[in-house]
Amino acid sequence: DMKIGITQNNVGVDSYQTTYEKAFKEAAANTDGLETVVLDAGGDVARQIAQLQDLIQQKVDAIIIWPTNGQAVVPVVRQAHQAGIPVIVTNSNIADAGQEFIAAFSGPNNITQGEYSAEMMCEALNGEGQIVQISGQPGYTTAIQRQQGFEDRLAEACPGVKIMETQPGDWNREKAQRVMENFLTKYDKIDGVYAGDDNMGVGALNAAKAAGRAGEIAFIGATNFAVGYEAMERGEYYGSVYQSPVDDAKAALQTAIDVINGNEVPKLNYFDTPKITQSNMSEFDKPVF
Amino acid sequence: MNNLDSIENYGVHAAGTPPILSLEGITKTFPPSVVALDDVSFGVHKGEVHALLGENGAGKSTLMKVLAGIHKADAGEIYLEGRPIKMDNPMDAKHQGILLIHQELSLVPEMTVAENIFLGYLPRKWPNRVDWNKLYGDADAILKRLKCNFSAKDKVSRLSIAKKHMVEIARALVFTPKIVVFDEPTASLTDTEKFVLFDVIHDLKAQGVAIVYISHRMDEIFTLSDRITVLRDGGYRGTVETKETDEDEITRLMIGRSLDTSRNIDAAEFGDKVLEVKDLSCGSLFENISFSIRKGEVLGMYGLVGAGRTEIAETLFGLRTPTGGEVLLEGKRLDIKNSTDAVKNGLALVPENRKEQGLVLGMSCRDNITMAVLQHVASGGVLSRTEESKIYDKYAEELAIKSPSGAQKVGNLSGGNQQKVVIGKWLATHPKVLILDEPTRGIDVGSKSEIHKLIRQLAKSGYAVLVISSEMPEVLGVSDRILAMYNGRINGEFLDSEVTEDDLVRAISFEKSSQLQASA
Amino acid sequence: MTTLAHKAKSLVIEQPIWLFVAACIVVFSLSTEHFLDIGNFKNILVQTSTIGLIALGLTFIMINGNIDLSVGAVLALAACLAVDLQSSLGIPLAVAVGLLSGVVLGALNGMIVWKTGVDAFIVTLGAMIGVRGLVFVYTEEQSFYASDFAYSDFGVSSIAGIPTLAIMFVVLAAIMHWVLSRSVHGRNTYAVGGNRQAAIDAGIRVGPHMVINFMLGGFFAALAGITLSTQMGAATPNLGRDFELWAITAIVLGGTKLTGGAGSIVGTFGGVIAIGILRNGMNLLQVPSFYVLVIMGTILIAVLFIDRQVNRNAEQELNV
Amino acid sequence: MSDTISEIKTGGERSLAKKYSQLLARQGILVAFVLFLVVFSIFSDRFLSTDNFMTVIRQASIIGTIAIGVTIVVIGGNLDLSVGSLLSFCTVLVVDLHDKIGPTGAIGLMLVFALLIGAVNGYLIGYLKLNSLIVTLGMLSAIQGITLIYTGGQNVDIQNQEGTWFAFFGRGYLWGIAVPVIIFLGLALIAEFVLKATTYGRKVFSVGGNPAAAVFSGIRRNRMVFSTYLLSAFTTACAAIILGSRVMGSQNNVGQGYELLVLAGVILGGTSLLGGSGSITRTIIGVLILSFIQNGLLLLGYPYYAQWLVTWAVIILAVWLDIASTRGKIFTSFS
Ligand SMILES: Nc1ncnc2c1ncn2[C@@H]1O[C@H](COP(=O)(O)OP(=O)(O)OP(=O)(O)O)[C@@H](O)[C@H]1O
Ligand SMILES: Nc1ncnc2c1ncn2[C@@H]1O[C@H](COP(=O)(O)OP(=O)(O)OP(=O)(O)O)[C@@H](O)[C@H]1O
Ligand SMILES: [Mg+2]
Ligand SMILES: [Mg+2]
Repeated sequence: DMKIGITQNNVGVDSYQTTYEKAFKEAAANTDGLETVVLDAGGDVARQIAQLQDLIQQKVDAIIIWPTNGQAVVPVVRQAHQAGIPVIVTNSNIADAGQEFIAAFSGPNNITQGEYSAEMMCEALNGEGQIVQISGQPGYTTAIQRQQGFEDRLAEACPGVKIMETQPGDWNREKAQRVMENFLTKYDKIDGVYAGDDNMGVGALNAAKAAGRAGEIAFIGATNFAVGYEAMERGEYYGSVYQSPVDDAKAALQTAIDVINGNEVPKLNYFDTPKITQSNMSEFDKPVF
Repeated sequence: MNNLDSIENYGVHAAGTPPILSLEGITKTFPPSVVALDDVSFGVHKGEVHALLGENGAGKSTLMKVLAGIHKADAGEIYLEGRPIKMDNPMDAKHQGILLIHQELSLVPEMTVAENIFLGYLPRKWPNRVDWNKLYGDADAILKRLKCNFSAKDKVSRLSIAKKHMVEIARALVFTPKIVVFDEPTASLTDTEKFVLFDVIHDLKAQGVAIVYISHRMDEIFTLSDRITVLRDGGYRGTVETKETDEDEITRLMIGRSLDTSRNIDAAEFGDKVLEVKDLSCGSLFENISFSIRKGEVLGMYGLVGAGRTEIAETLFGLRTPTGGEVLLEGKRLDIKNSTDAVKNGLALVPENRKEQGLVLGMSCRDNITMAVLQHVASGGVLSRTEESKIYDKYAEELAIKSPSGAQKVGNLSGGNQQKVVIGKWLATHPKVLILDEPTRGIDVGSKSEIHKLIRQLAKSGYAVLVISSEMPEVLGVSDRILAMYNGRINGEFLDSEVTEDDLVRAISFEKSSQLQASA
Repeated sequence: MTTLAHKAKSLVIEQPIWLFVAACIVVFSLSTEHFLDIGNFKNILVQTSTIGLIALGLTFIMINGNIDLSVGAVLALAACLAVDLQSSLGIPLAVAVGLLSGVVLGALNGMIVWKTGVDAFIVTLGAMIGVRGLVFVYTEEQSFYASDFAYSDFGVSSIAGIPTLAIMFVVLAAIMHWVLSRSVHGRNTYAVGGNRQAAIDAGIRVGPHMVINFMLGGFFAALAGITLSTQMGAATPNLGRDFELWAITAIVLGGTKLTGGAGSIVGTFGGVIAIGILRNGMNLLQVPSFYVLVIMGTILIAVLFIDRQVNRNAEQELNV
Repeated sequence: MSDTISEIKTGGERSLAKKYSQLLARQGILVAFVLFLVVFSIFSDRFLSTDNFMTVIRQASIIGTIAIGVTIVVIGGNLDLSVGSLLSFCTVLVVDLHDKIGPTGAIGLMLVFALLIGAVNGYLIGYLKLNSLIVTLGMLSAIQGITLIYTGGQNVDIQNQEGTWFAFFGRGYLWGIAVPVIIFLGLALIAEFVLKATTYGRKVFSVGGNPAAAVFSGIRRNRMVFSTYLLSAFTTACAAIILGSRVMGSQNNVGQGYELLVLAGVILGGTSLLGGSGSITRTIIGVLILSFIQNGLLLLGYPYYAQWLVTWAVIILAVWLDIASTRGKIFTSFS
């Protein structure tokens, strides 16, 4: 019998995490001889640390962590490691300092995702133009990595596209809509918008449509949501990065089981997160979230 | 006034020796424009009890707060033993040996009696530790001297109001101060405690302490004081030797005219019973209260503080749930669950604490007066300014409320006028029964006699009136009939025309009177 | 014997929270296997120490009749300073700077409350927003991490088998309890909160007194930030969001009145432990996080209600 | 004699200073507001345009609409911190129900639930007399949990965004003015009228100014307090309709933190947290100031967190000014 504990970042803040949790529980239920402890940190680092300590205390066989912050959980991951419990990091990786204490990472590569978005932007604008960026919640790893991947790749692949300004949208569609409204007032010419996820991207799209300027702007997001997929269908949204929370959850669970069973697993298990644009979207199912 | 007279008399030179303390030319303004004190001078001698008198708002408390370092005067000097002193805060005053016993309770409810007595200078041990043994030892000694029957370790919040005032008074005995100011110390004391206080004052006086004594009660002033200084409208009006003056002169100094003190009770024609109370009880607060009031009658309810009179009024008014008995209004049984029902049924209660229960101090006089009749000054829920003003104007005139306008904040009026606003609020409801609880507490002689006249007029015009009071002259002055309360029960009923002061005193204090006899 | 029973009774009446703690312990120990482990209690103490430390200082401020909503932001600032500066200043000095920042911000809040007369709720609501702004200005949205594991080793260290942070929390709670109940400053804290005007009239220097308590509050918030960052070996600008609400909740559960003048460290300790046990127990029971929110909210209101029922004096009360 | 003379004398000297200080006291917030607009328009050419102003006011309308209800609660002497969670709940509910039972039913049902929650607040605070800060804090958490339980944590969306008249509330225009602005200002107008000119409003002020005196005058305190929470739930529900229609979707935490922004606006408007005073007009100005600070700083190119620092200073200065002018002194006098 195996017992696996998982502490997630912030279930309920968006559909991705919720769908992930559902998929994880489903997958766990379908595995014989597996007991799980499913916890949620509610976005609070301190609470996540407490939950890890509780899991260590319960002497589970493996811990899966979706870090609220890649740096702040390192010491407690180290604690688990020292207690002899293997730790699998899911979705977004922890800081380099913690790498020696984890058994494996499983999840998307957020830096690559940012790079993909940069490439799509470049393509959409033919290498020329000025854009704005709406980033995720400040201080969160996913947000930071996507922004970093996007900016670095854009500068390298597409020096003709300028980021005029970056403001956070806090993963919140309404906030992103407000931010975009202000951008629209401030800049007469906006050629593209990069949003840290589709939820915020659609918020920006809403604002541009209301201002009657949606036609002249290319919208590119990440983590393709159903709303983003539909907007693409309508031809209003250029592209995004397809990332399935179901794949994410299953990969994490499988990695954990492999680690417990003593199977060899690579340290970094990236699952595939392809670009999705209006031209290739028929190859993908509409996201369920 | 005759200024020359005052200046000669203001006390610095009067007794030959220089006063231990003198205040000269004190002026104090409160923003935006209240001139509370205007060029007031005043002096006290060692071993003297100096009474300070004046109407409400005359500036007595303010002057004493300047003396105690609580307020800073805009102009003027304070001399202690001939030297000018500077005080920036209450601690400075205490270091100089000046102590103020406040008019309003200045206690911390959740702390013990001892901690309250020593508030601001708890005895300490290294490092910053409270020396509990010394604290409670000293406090017990003081309480013993005050003949208090509660412990220094009791929480103040559990004490009765009179005992709380004794705690306040106990502060005077912590050190032997040079000057003690008592600001209306007896307003809430029972006779027993009052006499203890007088003993303390005599002791202090014998030790050479200078005492300033503020009170609205003339009898106390004349038994205690050596000299009397009168303030009016923030100005100095004169100092007189107590032996050489009488109430009439003092009153004239205070309010600028003589008082008509005739009892002025008409041989009234009473109508039908309006209110009838049968066996009303409320837990341990009061039991089996029965009485009735007729149209045009003033029923006085006399007793010591804590006798349960306020609770009866509150119960009648639906603010407490009775545990037994019934109330009939014009022969019909009343079922009053809350104050809204009470107002609907034609009851009115002028509560004993006007600032806390009677008025919204931040609102205008007009808005306060219409507070209980909002539905009459509105159509479809929308208020009519003109209707409101009409009501305000009517009662402002009828009650002679002194206010610049209806828009004036009620908190800016003097105590007497505030009380009139509360009365006006209830007259506007055209009640059948008007209950007044301590209608003149803390109100000066002038306003007091106006309110008394008003009560008589109201009865004459057909109201049934219940007046609750702890002051014998008041009950005797306004009532047609008097109920004496003792410890939650009615202990006697008297017709005003037949009652003597002795009867009343005995009826409200069985045990008290036997104690007095024993100690005498 | 009777006095002991009497004391126990008065503890229950004055601080019904301990009754609640006892009830939680019984329920959780019957329903989950790991709850009664010694290790679990160590965990609970460590986990509650952050909110607990904040609550120690905040209790003084609240008994004073004030409130400090900025403690969460101050915690973040201190943590960020202590972690970021240790590479250049060394750990002790960086920690000192972090603590100092809390004390200074506390003094600032206190001075504003004293001198302007603006209500502490408003002053510290402003500071809560503004200090968080300071944190972001300072960090430029980045997280910092301690390159030296010695820093985070402190967070997981123990003395005689008991976690250092737990010991620290308990010892500081004991000291603050002593200060509040035995020292002149502590007694004056009640006086100022119970009747500010009386305290002023009695010559207590109410202004400086309140400033000192705000500084204490700032100090403890900063200390909580630092102990939290030793558990993380890192500091993030979002650290401590909502902590002020949890600390206030714990303090109120512990019987401190929002109007001031009443309260105790023992009660606050009970409130903090109650929240800690509740969270821990629900983790062990795997209560879904959505339900945890509902349960915590309901319990907060329920305890307030029970406290009122226990402490009210029906006879003295008017039907208002 | 002498006292009247001295009164006149001091009165004369003070009258000019008094006039100014009173003007500043009454209109200080307005002065500050105008000052802000002037400074921002000097430094940013984009700021002073009809478009920008309309954008800012439209953005402010959600917070502003909630602030109307909260102002009434605060005048009644209480606090409401649950509005942020309630906004999330209502938005999620109305958006989710839209596709299931149509816009009319969705709005109706959502209003019923919002008022139900308002009634719970009102019952606990008005009738059981529990402390409003703690009760609404508990409700903040509980409502958030209920929202999450309802959706299971999923975002909710409206599928047919173009074809529903529900879009009118958040995206429509009437007489060239954005509908959210009309809703916001319309509700404000009504609320100001109700507060200032009706018996209901007068009772709210009395209850907030002195609960005991109100009760002693036959006003039902518990009922009044109860009703103020119904009103704040109602305006929050209106804000949710605007928000849901504007975004055509909702996350479970969309209202997180709104309670503090709303409270900041109310405080900035000079409504005393002690109850018994305040006005909707000033709350609107307070909310607009916060919005213009945010917008102005953003146009000037400052990072978004700069607005937090400015907000800090503005809140304290505004309230200080207010207090100082009624006190007649800049600093308190106790030591
Ligand atoms: N803190 C204050 N702010 C503004 N006005 C004040 C203040 N304190 C007193 N006043 C005003 O100063 C005047 C004098 O008040 P004071 O309390 O000294 O009167 P008093 O003679 O003690 O009256 P009473 O017999 O009612 O106690 C009054 O008009 C009062 O309203
Ligand atoms: N312990 C106390 N602390 C503060 N105020 C008190 C206390 N006890 C009574 N009072 C106040 O003193 C006044 C009268 O006291 P209490 O209510 O005990 O007497 P009562 O039954 O109203 O007596 P009375 O017959 O004088 O009306 C009321 O204003 C009451 O609120
Ligand atoms: Mg006085
Ligand atoms: Mg009474």
